Amino acid sequence: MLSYNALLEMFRQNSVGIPLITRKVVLYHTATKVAYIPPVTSLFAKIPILNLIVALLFWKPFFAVLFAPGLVCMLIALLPIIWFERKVTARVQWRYGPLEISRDIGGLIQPMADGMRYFFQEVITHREAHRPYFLQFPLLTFLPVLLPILVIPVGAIYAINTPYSIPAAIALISLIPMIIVAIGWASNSKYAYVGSLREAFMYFSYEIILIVAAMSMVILYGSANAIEIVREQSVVPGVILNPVAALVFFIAIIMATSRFPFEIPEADPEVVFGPFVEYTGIIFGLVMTIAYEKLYLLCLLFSILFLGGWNGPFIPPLGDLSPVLWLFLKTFALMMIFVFFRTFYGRYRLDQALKIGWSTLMGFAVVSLGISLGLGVINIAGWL
Amino acid sequence: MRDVNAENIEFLSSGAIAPVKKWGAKWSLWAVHLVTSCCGVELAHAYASGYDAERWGTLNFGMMRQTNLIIVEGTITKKMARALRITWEQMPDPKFVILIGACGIEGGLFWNSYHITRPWKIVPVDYFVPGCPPTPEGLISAIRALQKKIEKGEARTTVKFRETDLAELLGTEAGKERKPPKPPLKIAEKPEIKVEPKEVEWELGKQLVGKLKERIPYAEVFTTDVNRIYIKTDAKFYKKVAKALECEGFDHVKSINVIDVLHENKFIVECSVSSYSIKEFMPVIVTFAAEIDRCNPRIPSLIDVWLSADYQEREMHDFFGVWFEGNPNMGQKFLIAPEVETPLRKDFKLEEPSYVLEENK
Amino acid sequence: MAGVKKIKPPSPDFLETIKLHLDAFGVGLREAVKPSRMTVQYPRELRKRPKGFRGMLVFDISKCISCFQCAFVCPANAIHMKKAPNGKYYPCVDYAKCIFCHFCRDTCSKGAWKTTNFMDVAFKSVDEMLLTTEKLVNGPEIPEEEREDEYVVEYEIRGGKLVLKKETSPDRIVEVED
Amino acid sequence: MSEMKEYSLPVPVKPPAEIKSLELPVPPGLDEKATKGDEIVLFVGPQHGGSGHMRLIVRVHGDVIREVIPDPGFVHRGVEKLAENKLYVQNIPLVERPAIMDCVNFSLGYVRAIEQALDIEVPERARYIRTMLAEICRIGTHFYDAGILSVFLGHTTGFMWPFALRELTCEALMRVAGARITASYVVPGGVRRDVDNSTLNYIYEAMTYIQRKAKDFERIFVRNPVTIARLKDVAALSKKEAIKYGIVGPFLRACGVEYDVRAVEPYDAYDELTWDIVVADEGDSYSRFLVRVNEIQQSISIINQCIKTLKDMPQGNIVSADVAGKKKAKEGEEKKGLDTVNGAFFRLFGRLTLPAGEYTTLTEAARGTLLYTIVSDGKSNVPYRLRIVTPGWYYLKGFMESLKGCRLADLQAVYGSFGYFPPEADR
Repeated sequence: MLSYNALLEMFRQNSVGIPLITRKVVLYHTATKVAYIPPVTSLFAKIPILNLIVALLFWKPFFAVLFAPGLVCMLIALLPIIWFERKVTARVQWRYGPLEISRDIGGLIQPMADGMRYFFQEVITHREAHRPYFLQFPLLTFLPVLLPILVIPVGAIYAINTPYSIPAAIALISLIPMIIVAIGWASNSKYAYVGSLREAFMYFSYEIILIVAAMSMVILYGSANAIEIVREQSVVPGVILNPVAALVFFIAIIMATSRFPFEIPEADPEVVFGPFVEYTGIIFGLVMTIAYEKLYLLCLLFSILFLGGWNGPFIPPLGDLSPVLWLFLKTFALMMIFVFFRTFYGRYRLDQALKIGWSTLMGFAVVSLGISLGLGVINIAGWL
Repeated sequence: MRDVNAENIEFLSSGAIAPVKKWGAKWSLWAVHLVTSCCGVELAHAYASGYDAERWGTLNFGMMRQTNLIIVEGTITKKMARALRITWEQMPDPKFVILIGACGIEGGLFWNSYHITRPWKIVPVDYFVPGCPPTPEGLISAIRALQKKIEKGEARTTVKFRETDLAELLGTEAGKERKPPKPPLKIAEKPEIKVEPKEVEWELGKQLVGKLKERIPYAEVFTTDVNRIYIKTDAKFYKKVAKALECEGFDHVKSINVIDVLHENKFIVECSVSSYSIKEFMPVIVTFAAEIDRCNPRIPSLIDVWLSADYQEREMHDFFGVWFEGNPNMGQKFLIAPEVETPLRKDFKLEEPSYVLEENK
Repeated sequence: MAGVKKIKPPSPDFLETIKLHLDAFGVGLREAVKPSRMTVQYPRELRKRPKGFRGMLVFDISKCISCFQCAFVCPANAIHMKKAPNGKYYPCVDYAKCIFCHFCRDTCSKGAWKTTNFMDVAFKSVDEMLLTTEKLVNGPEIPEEEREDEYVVEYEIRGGKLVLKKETSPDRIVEVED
Repeated sequence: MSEMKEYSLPVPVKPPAEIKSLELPVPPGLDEKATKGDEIVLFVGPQHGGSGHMRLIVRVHGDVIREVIPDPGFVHRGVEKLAENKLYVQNIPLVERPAIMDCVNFSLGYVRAIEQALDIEVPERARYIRTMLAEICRIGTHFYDAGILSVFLGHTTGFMWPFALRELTCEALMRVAGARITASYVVPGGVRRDVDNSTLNYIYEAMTYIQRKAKDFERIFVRNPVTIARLKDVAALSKKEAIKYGIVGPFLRACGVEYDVRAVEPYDAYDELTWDIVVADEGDSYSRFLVRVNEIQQSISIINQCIKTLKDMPQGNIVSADVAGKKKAKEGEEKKGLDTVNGAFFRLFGRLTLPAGEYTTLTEAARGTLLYTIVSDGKSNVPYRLRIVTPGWYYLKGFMESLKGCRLADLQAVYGSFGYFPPEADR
């Protein structure tokens, strides 16, 4: 039985260090007068229960899931990326995009207005739907979205440090399509049925190459632990070591997150948002963000595997948050590239996407595996 | 009918978080993709680069379940009316309707058509935009007006019209009484439907007419103009003529037409054919016509000669009730709503135009 | 004289396909960096209407001879004549039907019908759309508090480039033209 | 290997109720057969992200379309009947309405039928203005269709750019005729207004700009590998099939038939201008689209020739003297047409009456052959019967037949490649 103090001590032992808020900050400094702001966390240090909550929040495993790279970072990335997507598309299309809602910041809060509108709209469950599942599955999506965070570390912040973090993350991410297929089944409508079939087919087309590309990097670095992998890339990032794997992984992400040109399961003119056709209101808001959440997760993985993860100049005041910042910036930049594809691509057909996945990309994936094996041999022989 | 418009506004402006609700609804008017007619062109322009209605937070979206605005783009036909109502009912509350285009409001050009409805009697409408089609500016100003309505809770027409007192302007003393003149429409009681031969300078036509006369001696063949040949035949030879023309190289149907001659109690069924495969015949249109009884209008179908006749025959069946024997789809409504019967017959009367404003209006 | 031009759809091989991918990406990127925007930010900016634009009608009652021709020619039957106190008939326009073809304006031999550069109205009810002679004489007026316009924009193409020529917007938006 | 056999599970299924209640034009028993077999019956439209104002009843087997049954008429407004109750001149706006983006071509065909009946000779300037505007509308319609095709393929930029360029053609129409889209500009014997030189300059500049921007559009959409993959070899029709189904216009030319009404039966100024009929052999969706993209170039060339001729011509004389009732010109004196119709519109055209007979004209509208037949009884001042057959109605059969054997996702691609516009087909 853990005592209160032992629990508190356990949280404090393994807490996130951010000098900006856990150390004293010098505000005003002359030779005689020195003004400090006492650390914010120390305010609560003495108050029972509250100090436990604060300690829990800063406890690394909890912090990882809830703040970085978990839920909060995801939301911070999502709102601007949806706005950015609409803005950059509009820019390429010779127009402005969302603007008038807040002219000074270019309509940045437009996604929030849409969210508010969704929130207060009626939720319709149609007669044919499998009612309990129809409402449960959208909420269940948080499970496969947050589970991979457990094994994705950022610098020293991680929930579970495992030597199998990359395979585990990919395995957990691949739960998302199952939820989508289940959503399509629960909707019990023809278009939802066609849409979830498409989702299932797309899953087959990208999953193998995604795994092969990731594994080729694992072979190259000689470890499946994300922390090891990032350390290996301290000089040369993975994208230079094995560009083919990066390319394959990149395209697999497009397929996995149904971005253009592989936006096939939700194809609006063909199957009217496929699995999500019957959803209304805030539940639709939930299911529509699945693709963006998945994009965020896979971009995290891409940054870790190919872009040197959280490597970057250390910023002392941020402490443990400095790697978080670098990883977040890389991830966000990647997401911006992915959403840009909407501006100049249409969508492929399902059978074409399958063909691309199974022939061209599979070939590239095997080549990337070969490159990794070759580099690995050179590395072991000590020629590098 | 309950006032859904008022209920929507009431829902949005009630409760402690009313400002948030109103703000969300105001800046996120997503229009459902329900193209109903040709005003869709200007709707597309309003959302495209030229005007970019997306600036105002409105977006044209595919599916009814995720939207809160219907922009009715013009005509709602009797067939479309149910689709409009279903779409509206499937949309989650609170929802709004903007109606653009004269066709949707009072019918516009089609005010007395047999196939259109008044959409504002089917769904509750928030704003009406005139024009045929309205300009994209008109649509955007309706969206702006709707946003203001959500915010303030009351609808307001964007423009004011000041009334002038005519009595003051013109004086009340009655001058000479002006009687409304005779309306211009002049429709003959006993119309004369005839097609007469016309001699024209057209070498190919003379050859063709000669050839056809030889092939179908039972029919009357003559030219009516350059590139136009007319064949008068009988219903029992109708298909024979068609086969003969097919042998000559006429490979597709240009038009199948029925003329209703009410006072003579007959239908004239005409079929115009032309050719794509023979270059000289490309501009030539050969029309062959047969008269049939108006009470039991039956004529052989031509779909086994020219497949391109199929939909036109079904259309004529809808319009006139002519039964094309051999077409498998007879007896089924194709183009028009089930409740309309043979609208193009001359005894199917439309509402007459009026030129003087009635007092009750 | 018409000739014949035969075209052949492209069938790119692998390398060409990659080139085409990059080409499309290049155009997209160029526009993202330097967009050729052409949006008229209505209602902040108004689009300039050319002369003879077929907008809402204004009626000059002093010129009307009550000849009924405008009502007769109207294809939508939107013009009805209404008896005025002086015994003459004057037209009313039903904007619920009007298709803005301006056959009435071309018909009027006395020039009683005038056009404006304005037709962007949103009515809140169908009944309001019937403009009787009393309302037609004055034409539409935009309440000052509803106005959001700052500029009037005109499309102009100069040297192969589309320029949105901006002018400060006038005091009165609705301009009547003979 | 032995042939694969299909099995359907004996699951008790109930055919969906909507098939009966909607009174669809389907063969009886379609619902039972499909639900019990291995097929799904999908309703595409009228409220569907990828359909216009029509319903397509699609029988799908796996991902392959077995059959598509059209259910048109959602925008059927009874133009043919209404025309019998309106004056000849009142029908000009009416006949435009089926395809308002192609308004000049549509009114042109109708007006030419009247001119043919009354034997009116159109002044040269009016002929050139008509030709120029008809081609502007053709460009606008082709851009419209390209935009719809793009959005059906998910390419939103490909939708926005053509509509942005259409904004320029709308501006041109607005400067010439006064309305952005529905011009109602062509009248028997000429046109309603004259065009001044500054407008002509604008149109010339706009065409140059469109030509330049169309190149970008080509790079981002037309030659985009995704577009090529989606459209090439999809729903191909052979020349023989195309003729059998009676396809028209650019879609017929994409199948290798050199048929263009502007060439085989030239009207207005077309035989005085130099231009090419664009033809392709493949007959698939991509060539149907590419033919129209190339026609835009041809139209621009025609417009530029018209502008050149019009600038050299003196202003005025835009309505034929035949209409103005100046038939009896003095000997040796040239008949002078009218410079304007202002103030005399109803007097000139209001009570037109055609001699008894039947008058048929063909016009090459943007989407293909457009046929008007006016039957007149010689006494009424309304048509006794007006038969309109629009391009959409002609190629609907071919459109439906070409879909057989395509994949479900191809439905929208083929729809877009035909540029099917339901109001036009339904009238």
